[in-house]
Amino acid sequence: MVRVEFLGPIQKDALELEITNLNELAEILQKDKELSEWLQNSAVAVNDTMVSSLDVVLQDGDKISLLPPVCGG
Amino acid sequence: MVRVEFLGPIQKDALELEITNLNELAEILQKDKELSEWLQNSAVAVNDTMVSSLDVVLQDGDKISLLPPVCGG
Amino acid sequence: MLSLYDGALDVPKILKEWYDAEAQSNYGAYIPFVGTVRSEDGIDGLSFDIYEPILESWYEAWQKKAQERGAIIKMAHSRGDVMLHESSYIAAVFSPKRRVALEFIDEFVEDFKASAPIWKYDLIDGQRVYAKDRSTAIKGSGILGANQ
Amino acid sequence: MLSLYDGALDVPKILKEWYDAEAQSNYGAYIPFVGTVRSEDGIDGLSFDIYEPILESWYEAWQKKAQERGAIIKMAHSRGDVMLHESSYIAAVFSPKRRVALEFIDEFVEDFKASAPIWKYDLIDGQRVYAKDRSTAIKGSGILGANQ
Repeated sequence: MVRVEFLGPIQKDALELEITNLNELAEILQKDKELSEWLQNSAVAVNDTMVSSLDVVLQDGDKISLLPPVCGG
Repeated sequence: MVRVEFLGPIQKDALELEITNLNELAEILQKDKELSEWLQNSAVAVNDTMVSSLDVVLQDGDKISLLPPVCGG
Repeated sequence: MLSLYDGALDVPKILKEWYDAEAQSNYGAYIPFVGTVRSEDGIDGLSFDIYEPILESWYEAWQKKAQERGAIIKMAHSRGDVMLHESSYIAAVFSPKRRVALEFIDEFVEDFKASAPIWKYDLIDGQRVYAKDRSTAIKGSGILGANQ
Repeated sequence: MLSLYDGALDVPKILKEWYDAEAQSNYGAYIPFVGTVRSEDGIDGLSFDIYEPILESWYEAWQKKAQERGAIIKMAHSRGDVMLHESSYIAAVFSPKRRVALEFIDEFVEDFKASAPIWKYDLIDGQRVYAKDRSTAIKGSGILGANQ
């Protein structure tokens, strides 16, 4: 099981998914129309490390975070 | 009469001179061997305004300042 | 040193703490950058969400970069609501020499704006409205989107 | 606001005074640069001479430049002796936006170093030794020298 968290302004509860890679995650999330803009402008972290491609193998217990556009300060 | 002041590390008392322009001042100061290095690296102000050439007419009561290399902070 | 506070920052106190902490460290230059909530567009204030695990690793990477240039950094940021004319952000660099300090504070603050996982909301009529137009997509964003 | 002090600066106090003074002015960015005496080359401290009339006109010209960009500046400097790990210089900029503040503090501090009529001496064994090697001839220097 992999946990998916939506950070900041993305108003969506965390998901628990049986997936083994980020391509599967992309397929699942793209079915949610309310997420489509967030998917285009959000960065992705696996276990709190930013990733730059979908070529990431997921393990049971991994945490995936979606980080929408930021504005600190 | 014109007053000439030597600022900061130039160890020299002020002069009172009967001169009418900066060329005359340059001639006089260049005779002082101890000033030769200071003349090369000092900036000049007339009545506290920096000047960039010797083409300045002096009036009675003017104040000329020599400003050697600076290092504030 | 990365410090997060609930609500507005006590700027004079933090600037003093950092200055005193490094008083004997032989740094010649100390440059804090202080960010304060401006009155504009009718807002009552701002509010911030922070994702701390990634903020910490982002900060540690900058700490290491500072170290490589003989400098150190410090940072403070607010969580939650910060009202008009209150301050929400301080970043600082200490370095032996001024050029490193002047260049580093600029790079550090700009990358903070572009990358630190903090989300800003306008406080308007008691509502928290995501400051979408002033926000920046983190580098590498969009990999989960369609048409990749 | 240009303030000259005999001896070392009380940095936390000055940073607080400036912050408090502009607390309601709606500036989004406040960047002070603090210069502190470093222990190097066996000095006991530094000492400063200031020629105030020209420092003031130099400062006023920068104040005007700041104003043209919607910003304001403040500066404090020591006269006389400042010992190791004490501070002798603070320059600060307040501006609505961060880019102006980050660029302006750099230009302001660099021109200060190159142009402000202040002379620095190392304090070594009770002597005041002009810091010639670290000093910069003001632009336009040399017009009174031979071979013009």
